[in-house]
Amino acid sequence: MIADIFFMGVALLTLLGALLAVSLKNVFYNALSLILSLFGVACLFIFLNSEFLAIIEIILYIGAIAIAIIFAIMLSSPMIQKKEEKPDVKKIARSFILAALFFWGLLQTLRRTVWPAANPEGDYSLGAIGKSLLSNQILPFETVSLVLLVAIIGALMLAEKKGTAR
Amino acid sequence: MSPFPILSAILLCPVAGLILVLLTPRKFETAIKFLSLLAASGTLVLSIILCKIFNTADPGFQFVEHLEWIKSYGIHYSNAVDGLNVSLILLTAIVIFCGILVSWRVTYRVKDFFANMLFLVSGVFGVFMTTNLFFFFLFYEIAVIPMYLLIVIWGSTNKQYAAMKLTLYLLLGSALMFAGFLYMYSLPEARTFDLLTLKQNVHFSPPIQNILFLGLFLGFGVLAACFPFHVWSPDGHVAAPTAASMLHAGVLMKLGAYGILRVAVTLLPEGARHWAGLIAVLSLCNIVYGALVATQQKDLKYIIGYSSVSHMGIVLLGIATMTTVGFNGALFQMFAHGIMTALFFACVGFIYDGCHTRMADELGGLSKQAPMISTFFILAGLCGLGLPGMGSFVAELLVTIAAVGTYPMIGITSITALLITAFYVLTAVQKAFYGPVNPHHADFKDLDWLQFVPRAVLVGCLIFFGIFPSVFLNWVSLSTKILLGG
Amino acid sequence: MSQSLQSYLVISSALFAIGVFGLLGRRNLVAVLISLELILNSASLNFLAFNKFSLPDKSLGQVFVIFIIALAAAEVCVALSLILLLYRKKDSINVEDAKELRG
Amino acid sequence: MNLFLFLPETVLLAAIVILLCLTLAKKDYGTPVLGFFLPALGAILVLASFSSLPHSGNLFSNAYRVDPLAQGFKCLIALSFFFTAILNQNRLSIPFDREIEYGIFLLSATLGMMMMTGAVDLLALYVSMELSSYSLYLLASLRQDRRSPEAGVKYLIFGAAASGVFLWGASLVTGLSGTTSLLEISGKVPVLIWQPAFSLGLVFASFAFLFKLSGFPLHFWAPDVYESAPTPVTNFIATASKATAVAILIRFFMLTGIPGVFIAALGALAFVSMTLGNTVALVQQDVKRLLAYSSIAQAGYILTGLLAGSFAGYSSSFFYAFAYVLMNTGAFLVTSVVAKTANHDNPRLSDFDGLAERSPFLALLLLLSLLSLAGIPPLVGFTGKWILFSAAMDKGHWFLVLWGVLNSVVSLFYYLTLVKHAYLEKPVVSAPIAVSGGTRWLGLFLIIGLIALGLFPNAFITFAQQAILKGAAL
Amino acid sequence: MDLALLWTIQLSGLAAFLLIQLLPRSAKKIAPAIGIALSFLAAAASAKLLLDHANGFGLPVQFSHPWLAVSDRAVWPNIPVERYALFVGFLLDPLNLTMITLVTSISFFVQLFSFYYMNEDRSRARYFGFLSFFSFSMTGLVLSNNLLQTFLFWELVGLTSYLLIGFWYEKESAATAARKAFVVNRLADLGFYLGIILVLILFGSLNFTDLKSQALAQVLPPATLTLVGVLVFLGVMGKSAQFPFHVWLPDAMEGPTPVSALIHSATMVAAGVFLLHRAFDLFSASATTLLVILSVGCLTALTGAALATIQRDMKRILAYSTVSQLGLMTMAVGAGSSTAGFFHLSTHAYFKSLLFLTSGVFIHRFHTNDIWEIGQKGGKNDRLAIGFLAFGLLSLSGLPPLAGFFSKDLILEAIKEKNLFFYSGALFVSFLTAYYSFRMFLVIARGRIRREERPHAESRALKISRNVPLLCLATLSLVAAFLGMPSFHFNFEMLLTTAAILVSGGGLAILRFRDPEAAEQKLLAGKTFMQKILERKFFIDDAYEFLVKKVGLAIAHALNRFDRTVINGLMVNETSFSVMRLGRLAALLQNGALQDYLAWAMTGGVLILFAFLHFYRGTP
Repeated sequence: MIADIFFMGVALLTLLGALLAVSLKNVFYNALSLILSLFGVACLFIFLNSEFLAIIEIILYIGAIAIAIIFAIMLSSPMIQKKEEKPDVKKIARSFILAALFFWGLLQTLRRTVWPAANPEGDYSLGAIGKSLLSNQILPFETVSLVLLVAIIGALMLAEKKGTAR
Repeated sequence: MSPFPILSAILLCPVAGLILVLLTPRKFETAIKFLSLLAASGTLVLSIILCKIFNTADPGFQFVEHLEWIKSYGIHYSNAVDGLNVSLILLTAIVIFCGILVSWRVTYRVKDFFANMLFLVSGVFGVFMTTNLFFFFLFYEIAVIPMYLLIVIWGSTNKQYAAMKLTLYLLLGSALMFAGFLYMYSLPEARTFDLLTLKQNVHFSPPIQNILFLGLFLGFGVLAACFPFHVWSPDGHVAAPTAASMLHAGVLMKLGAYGILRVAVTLLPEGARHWAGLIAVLSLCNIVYGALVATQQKDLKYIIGYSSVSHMGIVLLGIATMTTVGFNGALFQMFAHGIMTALFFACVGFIYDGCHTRMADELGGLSKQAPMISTFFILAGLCGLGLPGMGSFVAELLVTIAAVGTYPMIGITSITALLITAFYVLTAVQKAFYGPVNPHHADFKDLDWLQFVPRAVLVGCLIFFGIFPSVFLNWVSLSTKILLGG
Repeated sequence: MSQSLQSYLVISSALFAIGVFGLLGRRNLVAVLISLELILNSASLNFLAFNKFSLPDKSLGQVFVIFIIALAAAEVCVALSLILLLYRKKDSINVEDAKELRG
Repeated sequence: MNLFLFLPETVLLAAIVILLCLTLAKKDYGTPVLGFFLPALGAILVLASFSSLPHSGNLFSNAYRVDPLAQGFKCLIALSFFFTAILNQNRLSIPFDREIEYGIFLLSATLGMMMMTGAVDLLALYVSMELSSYSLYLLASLRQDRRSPEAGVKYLIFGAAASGVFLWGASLVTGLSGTTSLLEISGKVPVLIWQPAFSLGLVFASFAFLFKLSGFPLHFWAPDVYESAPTPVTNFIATASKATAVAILIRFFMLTGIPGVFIAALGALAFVSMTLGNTVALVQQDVKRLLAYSSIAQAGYILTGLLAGSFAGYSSSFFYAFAYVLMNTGAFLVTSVVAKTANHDNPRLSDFDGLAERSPFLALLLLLSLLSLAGIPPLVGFTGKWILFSAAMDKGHWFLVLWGVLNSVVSLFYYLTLVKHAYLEKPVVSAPIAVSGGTRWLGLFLIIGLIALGLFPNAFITFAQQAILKGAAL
Repeated sequence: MDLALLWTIQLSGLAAFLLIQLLPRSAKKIAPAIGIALSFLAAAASAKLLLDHANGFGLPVQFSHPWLAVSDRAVWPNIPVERYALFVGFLLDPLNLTMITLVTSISFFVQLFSFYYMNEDRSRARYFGFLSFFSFSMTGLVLSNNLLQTFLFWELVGLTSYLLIGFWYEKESAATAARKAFVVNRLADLGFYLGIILVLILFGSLNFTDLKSQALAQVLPPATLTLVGVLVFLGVMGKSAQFPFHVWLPDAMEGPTPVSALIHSATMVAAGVFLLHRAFDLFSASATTLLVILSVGCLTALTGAALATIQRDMKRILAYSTVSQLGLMTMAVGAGSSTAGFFHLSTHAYFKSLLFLTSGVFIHRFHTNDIWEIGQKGGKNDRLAIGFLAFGLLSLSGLPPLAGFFSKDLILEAIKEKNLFFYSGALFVSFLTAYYSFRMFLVIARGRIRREERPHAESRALKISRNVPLLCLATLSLVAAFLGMPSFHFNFEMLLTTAAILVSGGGLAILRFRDPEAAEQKLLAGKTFMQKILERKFFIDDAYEFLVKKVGLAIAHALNRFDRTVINGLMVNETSFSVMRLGRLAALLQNGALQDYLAWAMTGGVLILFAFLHFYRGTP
């Protein structure tokens, strides 16, 4: 029961954070709200028996991604100084309607689906994850390293100021 | 399979010519011309041989050639002739032979020109001889694109517009064909594009016949310049260079009518009967409307262009009668009109080259300066107005007989075109060839012998088949009987 | 509202929808990027929810999410540098200022 | 493990490593890498792909499948890479000092695509898709002008959103089927298909692939990216990426089937793709943009074949993808030469003026490629379209077929407009265009390929059919 | 069998034509010799045939060869297939033996005369070629054994007529007249053509030997018979210049005069009447048809004669006179006596061609067609010509015992038996004929000579070629009456009537034109209402012009506009423009704004989602 209330709180926190992250005018606040939301997600991960993932979420997402975003915002200081102009009502209405419709559609789909009986028993351990990564999922595991490599080279290349056309 | 694949040989002549021309360096223009002429003569000789050895007593396909091509799709390279196409192969050979000779004076991008001509004519031959719908379509489109290039590069008078219109229009028509062919193939009992197999194995139910026939008719009708899809044709004729106009009006337009007979009527006889009335009405529009509009034209090529619309109406009317006489007449008209318009364009092209105008009003008195070319033009005009002794008289007679027998009112109304045609042909003749000599064109020179030959050949054909029509009818009549299930 | 599969799915749908809203509605490219992160998170949440409630192999969902997070990091990395580059060229990170390629 | 099963990928990995090492060197090896290394590697890659063609098997705990379908598409991607490597000779807007990076991204993108064709696991598929995507995002923003990052950002955000949708779909599919392996999912489809969430998952996942295929409504990035990217990159995106999309859609549809409602939806999307692509292309002046819209239209044609969902539909889509690579490369090859001659990497229609006089060979290549794109016989595009549409017709999609053919007529208008510029208009500069050896040989190869495959497609069609048959067998 | 002779007659013209065409340019001057020689050959051959016939050679002779099969059971299931073959062949019977003699002989004389007349023309070769081709076509027409072949040559003579009227094509008027002749004939021929087709479809045979009244009546209902008869008669009306198709004939005088003599008076225009006689059963099978023929003939005769009275142009007078005479012949046929009509045809042919050739002599010498001018330039000084003119005109006005008298007499008798109303019309025509004949003669012969032109010195050959034909034609027109007279019974009443009419008509002319100068002055001073109407040719040409220009060409113009604006503009161009516009519109989607793109994509996704939900609505 308490877990449920706590769960509801976390869920609300997540969604609130998400809402703030997309609706606050200041990008900096957006980033901070994102952290809030991600934190909520991490908590939810714990509810889902995936503590490792929760940690990764916090370290990687909050610790790296969100911070990178904040850094980016800070680095380019004019980016925050330049305030968004007046909110474009049409655009917001459009996105709201589309998002709402989409949400409603998803809910309907979920409602009409017969879900399998819950089966939470199993091996959630880090060991199992590691084993899986190095056996079944070796191909994605190797590939993702390449992706990261490409991303890093790319990011470096783009950030570098050189580059002259032939 | 006959020991010597004469049909493929006819087809391969221009193809071989094309390859040789492409391989010849650009600067050897005369060599290119002679190569093309050689290829054209080759097909002509082979076509004449084909007509000679064609067995008029056999109503079915002869000289059948068959080669697996894309087996899993029921696509074979198969050629054959019967009464429907033997004459058209001959027609194509004659027109390309004359076309090459007429183009002897081309000087701009000679190599490309002759390559395009040969490519075009390969497509036309292919359409006429194949019995597989895939190849029918393939060759058909092969014939369209060189026409675009011929018009756009060597053409005149609004050529870009006309070329684009012609190409898009023809391909629009072919789109309907394409869908129709694929639909036939998709039927479970069909699974082949082979015409004969389709005819034997597949019975299309009446509603399907009706819809399919309409689609195919519209597709082919565009090519046959059926009213109201005719406007591409006069514009195209006008813009095209001489030889292209000859091929275009002489042969290309016949592809449509041939397709109606070969594919639509053969496979969908019930559909044909269902829509025959509509076709008759449209063809009447073609005949009378085309002729009336022709009276208003100033440009000689436009006059001929609209007269082609009118004359193709006679072909369609013949088909619409759904009688052997009508079919015979339609086929005859296809042949006669092919030769006749080729002659027309050969003459107008020559005049345009010399006088740099085709406006009837701006010419005048050409008979005095250039009696030969005017004689040829007048002969073509006389054929156009259905003078007895010329091929198209017999054709029109047969069609009119059939039409008066089946659709009396339409048949009778269609006869008025003879009057209108006489009017505009003679008016054009009077303006361009009679009257005082126009000093602007004082240095216009008459035909030399090289230019005389192709036109004389065409006139010879017109008169020969006008006097001995049974030579032609012997070719076709058994096959047209079969077409009607006789 | 209890901890059932459905409630997780509803939460993640909501997260997805909020992400879509931001993706379509925000003009600041960084905010757009933030919205994209929300969408990816909603997918992660989905995976883990299924992981708990229905997947036989409890490591599968977790592994998948690890990859999602890793790739999200890569994505943010590339995206941020692109946004910075854009900022450098155009002096703006407003989506609506990036409208030169059109028509 | 049979080396041949992973040969092309190994070659690529090795090449990436070599290039990585080169980046560390002080000296700039850009020019030799692009001028010699990549074409040579392309040739090796093509050879490797073709030599591994007959092999089949499953790798990496059944996450990676090597079968004629995958191998065939790998050959296609290898060819496309090879073509792009040769096109590099005419590169114009790739910065001097980023040529090695360019090479790396090209290689990693190729690797990602190849892996996509073989991946039969949602996770592997996702990761390899991202590998190719990120590489392409970076390739697309290589250019150093004002607009380049804009294209990159658009491409990336669009792509990331598509991945989000894919992931959502994948999560639903995985959740309900309990596995990420497509092969296993395939067995469960008949039962699960009645679960809305499962079908929705499939729909979401395949919908996201439309992004790669640049089909409506996920095509919007294409014109902007095609325009802004350096021409060789555009060619690579237009050919390899699209071929991969076809491969993955074939794989996906073949293994999971297409939910009935999605067939109708795909039909509508194909309809709009064709119409939109062709009509908008009519009003384009920038040739690369024009080709982008043309590729959107082509996506519509391919979708028409795919949504037939039949053996014939898949095999003809395979054939058409091959044809598409050939003819599009032809068009881009000429575009790249023209761009180089005009010294401006966004050649406009008027830059093609008088091409026939300046280089009859290129004009011919352009003519044939464009006509093939328009589906004019006897070129390969025609044959491809014929069997593609005949497959759709078999399933009763007569309206789409008719519309498709009508659309190709419309498309002929802008193709012919380009042809007209090449053949009719007078050039501003009439100096002959120098065509480098590689370009010439590639052009010749393409011309022969376009005609030969158009006229004698039997062998290839048979191969495609075999590939589909074997690919469908679990 | 004398088919060889027939072939000779038939082909000599064609041979001459081809030979002349093949002559090298340097040898073109022998063209007249070829033409004359071969036409002589034809004339001789037909004379031989005539002699043979007189010696008991059995007629008719038929030769027939299938030409073209048009059988189709699908259309005409009830009629035996073999009947639907179209044939080519000869049918020689006494009727066309006469005609062929007439044609070949006149053709020969005219060719001979042309040598004189066209001596100075540089296109002589072309002229003789066409003339020979005309002989070929005309003999073909006459010898033909079926309607279709008749039609075939019918058109060919029309063609040669066109070519010869427009022989001096540099003259605008000649070219226009030629076109007018062809088109008007075409208009009439449409009926003929249709008639033939109807006969073929409904009756099954076109051979003259099959077209018998009884056979026709068995197969065809009376209304159809009338229709077919009238349709075929339409063709006759065109060729034989019957009202209202007569308008082309006076204009046809733009051609060289010998051509007018041969084609436009003696032979071709008579082909219609010949056909009426030839296929008389086709017309006589229906009384209505005959009545139509009679009325048309009467109207034609009256119109022609009335218009002839005011013409100044010598050839035009003769042309209208021809129209009027053709009307009389047609009347005869309409009255049921095709023999009388045909008889008049043969006599008329000789004296009218004589008249034309005579006028040719005048024109050649005085370079004018105007009778007053001829008179003033000394027309009466050419004694020989004046003599022939008088002879011809008297024959025309029916002075006994000249040829015209007998034939006209027969016609009048036939009409009188049939219908008194038309009889009075015919009498009035005779009156007018006498009037304009005398008028013409008087104006030429009594003109006060103002500026006399001396004749050129002419070579002997030229003189022969001028005088021999005239003489021979004059002789023949006398002889022909006696030779060809079908049956003559002396009718005193008729003689009296004719004489009275001749006297009154001639008298009136003498009264008014004894002094041509004064008459001209009077004419110039003021025109009566009647004269004005006559000068406007009863407004028939105006009506035609109105129909062609204000109706026909206006429709064509409207259709042309329709073609350009509606079909080409709206249907074709606008369609493509619309596609273009659609493209421009759709290009607006690609507005560069990333989020609009995303929104569209999302909209697509949402739509698919909803379609999806709709599809799965059944499941819980």
